[in-house]
Amino acid sequence: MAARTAMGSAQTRSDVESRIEQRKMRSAFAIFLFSMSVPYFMMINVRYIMSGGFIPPALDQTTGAIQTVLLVISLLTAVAAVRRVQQGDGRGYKRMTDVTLFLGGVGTLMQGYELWYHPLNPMSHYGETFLATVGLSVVMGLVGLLVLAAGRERVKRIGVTPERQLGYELSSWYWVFTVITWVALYVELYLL
Amino acid sequence: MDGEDRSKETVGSDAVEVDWSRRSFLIGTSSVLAASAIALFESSNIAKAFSALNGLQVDSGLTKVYQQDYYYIPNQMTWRVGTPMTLHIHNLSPTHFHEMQIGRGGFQRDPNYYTDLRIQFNEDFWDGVPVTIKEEHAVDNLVTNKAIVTSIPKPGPWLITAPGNGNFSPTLRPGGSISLTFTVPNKPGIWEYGCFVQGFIHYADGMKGTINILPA
Amino acid sequence: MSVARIGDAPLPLRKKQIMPPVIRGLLWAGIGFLVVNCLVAYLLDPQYGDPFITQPSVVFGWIAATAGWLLGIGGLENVLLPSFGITVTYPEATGWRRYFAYSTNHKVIGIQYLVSSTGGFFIAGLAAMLMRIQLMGDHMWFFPYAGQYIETVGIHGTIMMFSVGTVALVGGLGNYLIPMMIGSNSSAFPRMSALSVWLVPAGIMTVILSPLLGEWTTGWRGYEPLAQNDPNGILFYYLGVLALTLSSLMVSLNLTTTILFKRAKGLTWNRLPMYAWGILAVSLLNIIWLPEIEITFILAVLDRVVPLPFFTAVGSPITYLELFWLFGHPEVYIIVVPAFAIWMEIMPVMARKPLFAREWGIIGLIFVMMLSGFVWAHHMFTNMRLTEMLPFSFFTEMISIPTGFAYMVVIGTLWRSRFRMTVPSLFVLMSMFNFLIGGMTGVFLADPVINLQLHDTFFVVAHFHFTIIGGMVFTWLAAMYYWLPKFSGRMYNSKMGVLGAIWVFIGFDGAFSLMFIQGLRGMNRWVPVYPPYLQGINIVISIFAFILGLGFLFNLIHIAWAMKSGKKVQENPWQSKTLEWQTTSPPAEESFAAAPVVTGSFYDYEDDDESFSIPTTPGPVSM
Amino acid sequence: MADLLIFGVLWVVFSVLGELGVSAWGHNFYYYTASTQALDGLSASVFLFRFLTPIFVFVVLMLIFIPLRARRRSRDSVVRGKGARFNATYVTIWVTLSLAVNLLFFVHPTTSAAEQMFKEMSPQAEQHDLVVDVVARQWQWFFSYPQYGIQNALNANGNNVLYLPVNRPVEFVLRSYDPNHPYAVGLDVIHSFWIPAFGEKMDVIPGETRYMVATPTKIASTETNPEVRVQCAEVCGPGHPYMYATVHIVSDAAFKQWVKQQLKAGN
Repeated sequence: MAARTAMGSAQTRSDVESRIEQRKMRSAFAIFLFSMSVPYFMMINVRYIMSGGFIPPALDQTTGAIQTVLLVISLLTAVAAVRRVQQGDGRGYKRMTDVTLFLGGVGTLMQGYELWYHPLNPMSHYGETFLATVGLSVVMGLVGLLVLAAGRERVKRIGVTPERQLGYELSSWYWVFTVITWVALYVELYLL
Repeated sequence: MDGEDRSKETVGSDAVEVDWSRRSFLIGTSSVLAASAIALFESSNIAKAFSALNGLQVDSGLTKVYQQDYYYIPNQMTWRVGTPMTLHIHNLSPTHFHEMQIGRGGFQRDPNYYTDLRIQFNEDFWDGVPVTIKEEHAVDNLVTNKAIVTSIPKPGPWLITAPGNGNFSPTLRPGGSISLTFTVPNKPGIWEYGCFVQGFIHYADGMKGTINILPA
Repeated sequence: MSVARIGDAPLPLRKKQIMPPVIRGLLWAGIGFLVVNCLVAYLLDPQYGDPFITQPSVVFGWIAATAGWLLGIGGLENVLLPSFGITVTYPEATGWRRYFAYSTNHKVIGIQYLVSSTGGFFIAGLAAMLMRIQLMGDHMWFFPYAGQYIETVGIHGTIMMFSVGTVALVGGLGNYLIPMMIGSNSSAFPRMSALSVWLVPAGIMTVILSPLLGEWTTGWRGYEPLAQNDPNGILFYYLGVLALTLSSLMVSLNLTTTILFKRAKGLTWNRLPMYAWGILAVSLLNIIWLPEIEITFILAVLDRVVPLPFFTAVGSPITYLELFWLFGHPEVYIIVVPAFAIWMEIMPVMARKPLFAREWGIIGLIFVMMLSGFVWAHHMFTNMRLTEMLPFSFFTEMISIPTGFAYMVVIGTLWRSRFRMTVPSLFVLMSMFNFLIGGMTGVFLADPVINLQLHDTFFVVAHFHFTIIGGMVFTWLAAMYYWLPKFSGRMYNSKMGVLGAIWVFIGFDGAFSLMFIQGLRGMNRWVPVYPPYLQGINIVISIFAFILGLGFLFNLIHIAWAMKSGKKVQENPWQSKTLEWQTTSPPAEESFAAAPVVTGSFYDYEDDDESFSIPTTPGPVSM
Repeated sequence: MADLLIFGVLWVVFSVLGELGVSAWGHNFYYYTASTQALDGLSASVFLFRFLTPIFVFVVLMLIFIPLRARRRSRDSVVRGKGARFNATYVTIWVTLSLAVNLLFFVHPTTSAAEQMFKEMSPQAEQHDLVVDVVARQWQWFFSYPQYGIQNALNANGNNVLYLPVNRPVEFVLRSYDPNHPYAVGLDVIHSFWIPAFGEKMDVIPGETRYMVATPTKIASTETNPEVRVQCAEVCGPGHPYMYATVHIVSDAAFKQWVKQQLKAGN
């Protein structure tokens, strides 16, 4: 990324070149996400090793469902924010990201609530995997929120240019990744 | 994944000559390295120097001894003959049992094939000493040996008064504690205390301390 | 940095005195630790008896300290604030200072990694020397307590594995060389690696200071459920290794992207240098397995801090072993795969011959990488079900086939060549010899029935030291001598280099080949006391080990001396064709003034005579 | 061609020397064997040694011979090497041979010896075995003989001791818990039950029961040969080095005598 600025601004280069550059960055981001998905695979495995398919009746299904719905809506707004930024609409991006931040923040708070006031015995095999898995999701969610907040602040301060567009896009995509992994974890922890 | 590198762009118009002093760098880094080396290898000597600075502090009344894996806090104490004491022993280890024997006069040894393990002290400090158990929590067992023990809490099967079970030793489960009230008997001199549980390994791994008992 | 705008009168420079970044990082780390530790220990989670440090407080304190360290070293102005769109001018250091600060230059980062690794190597080596002193007696005599000895073993192994083995050839040489080898002036994410490099000293310091929290006795593996039983020092093991693996993970993300997307024009997959192939294979291993072990370690920390019963005696202790070795065996290939690649990089240059059967060498690297995920359970033959043994035994034996391809390629390259016996080539030959012994003894260990006797004895210790020191450290030395003119524009002293090589070889082979015998005679691992009949052989091993330690020190001093005041040499003293040699030595700030274009293979030496031609169109550099 | 010939001769000579060395020293690989299982492992090792010797000699000789033969002398005018960049015969032979050798190893010592071991551990084979319950705790071994009613075998000094009759298969039942504090599961860690002279070891896992079968073949004891000892092989805390017990392999009659003496002592 720094190399790009070193080579000069976007105006002096052809569109093709910048598109190739963007494709490179997207592929690198995909590798990053691939690496980041390993912990989730592991936690899903660990749950089946530890407690099989058991789901305790004490589990708070309602809170889980509500936070999942909130997060899925925030995923949609994050995708909408990407649309906006691709059209060069910085204000739209900021608005959409605000919604994402709010919904994502509430969803993550609810996860944190579940973590703190869990109805499960942490010494039980399901309880331990539940806590660790939700904890992983909360930490990743907090990172995602931080990245989103950074993108929002940045767009407020500097605005969107074709040069900077990718950073905004990727921060939103990272949130999309966080939500998708949570949905997978939700299905695995609450339903299967 | 944020994309941009702006700090460089603005530097050009706002040129600053960086200057961080070589001396502060060298002093800072080398003192950190020295501090870590000292922390690793000399911490016990420094602790000794500090306790020497404090001078001789004679314990009396409530004295707390914490047990950890595998050491005591404190690992040295000073008592005076005739002082009334309440020794509160607390096992802070989350996993391990610990005991506290006090004695001197060398060790009974384990005559095994190739190691030299110490089983317990030859001379038991508590021989003939009247001791009152004021409170107990999660005590695994208390071997009374030749001490004269009265217990305020209801004694359970953990109180082992039968002879032949070794020296006086309260063994605490993880998180357990016990308070022993007694008057320091007329046995002045240097005494040692130690933990000999789990095949005597705790003592072999440094779980020990000394008591200097001053004459009255 | 002094900048003058062209056409203007030079601006008066504002002088600004700032705190050295390293000092500021340390300060912020200390403040972060104190504040957060006290906050947790006294306010959020007070515990009986008011201990200053509790398990939760030290974990959160460590996180704050690491964050403070990274921000203080320059992360605040260069990464955190810019990502929020706040522009701050934080001047970039120049000269020697930039090695002690945040720098986005991949060559500076490479050197920073190498120095950290070397520091870790000698710290862990000192630990090994202390162990060998203790082992000269059959009872406790040097260390006061057995636990301290076992902890020293753990610190030695941990630092060697995670700050030297996985770092030196990947983070160090990889960061320095890979962008140059593929004709690029920078790596893909220079700011990420500018920060990741500072996680290495943080991780090393964490592991070294772990005794302050209490001795831990699990060896380099953090074995459960023993780790749950040990005093608190194990927390710093987990956290320190977390920092070190995180650093390696970032290096791998960076180098993979660099190799995939920043290659020069004309540098097709068919022409990609072997070392880049090696780094690619290693990076894929890192990208898959490092997150895996990091999560395992986080679960282990949660086991102690929350506590959860994942891996305790009432949980599932075997699951930890499975998860650890699932990473643990790829880890040893993370260490040696770049070494194989360096053999294949150095040998054709020294042999003046095309690399023999290049495709097979690449196939070997790739298959080693893939098979390494199927062999982990051979570390667990003593605790697994009988029926599960044979598949793992099968894959373990099969992995020697792709490993052998590296030998096939090098031997084929050497055959009927014009071989230059230089210090790097000597080290490579020694490395191949030692790794061969490591591999052959591995055949015995792959056999379950023999493994049940040899497992957890010094036979295993000797075996993996032959693969890791033999495979990786000897190759690291070869690489340091080979690329020394690149780093510094100077040459080592041949006689001293040969002396260093032979010195290390004698010390190493003497010490570790005797360990095979010792293990067969019943010396088990992690013991400071042992039956008296083993004392004689232990004393001999210790003497060889001291020779080895001094030998490494000798090589370090020689390399440092040669870098500073060795004889000056021309830019490409080996007449190598790979791209990193087509620049000035030492390279300029921007390695290539114009982007190079590759027009031929790097390993074609057969058509040349004395006048040697460069297969690239290097642009303005050579004009 | 001359190179190839010289190399071939050297290879044969050194391989033969190596094989002679294996014949002379190979039976000593385990140093001391006191069980059939150790002998099985030893014969597997010797087989591997026999096959690995020529391979080892081949590669080492290559690493020494080629650099010496191909070394560039200062008077050389030609700096380039002459060899090919690919030689199908060489690569084919190398790949085929390494595949063949590894498959052979997998079939012969690995699978065959493992099958043998599985057979010894099968329930049918164990019917007449002596059963020894082994309990590992931090940092001590306890042995009990349920068939004879011995709760905790001790010697005169009060140390745990293992007595075994010679030539009778023994089934060790391995568990890890603290018999003095059976309610304190937090103390359980992994140990590894190893008698070096028996040529095998088995981990002792908390919460699980593992088995190990051995048939002692020699009358020996820790005093006569220290390789006949129970040793913990998996690190288990600061007491790990001290976690061992003495072993006595005795005649049947002496074993019966010992059982009587233990029962009399109330162990």
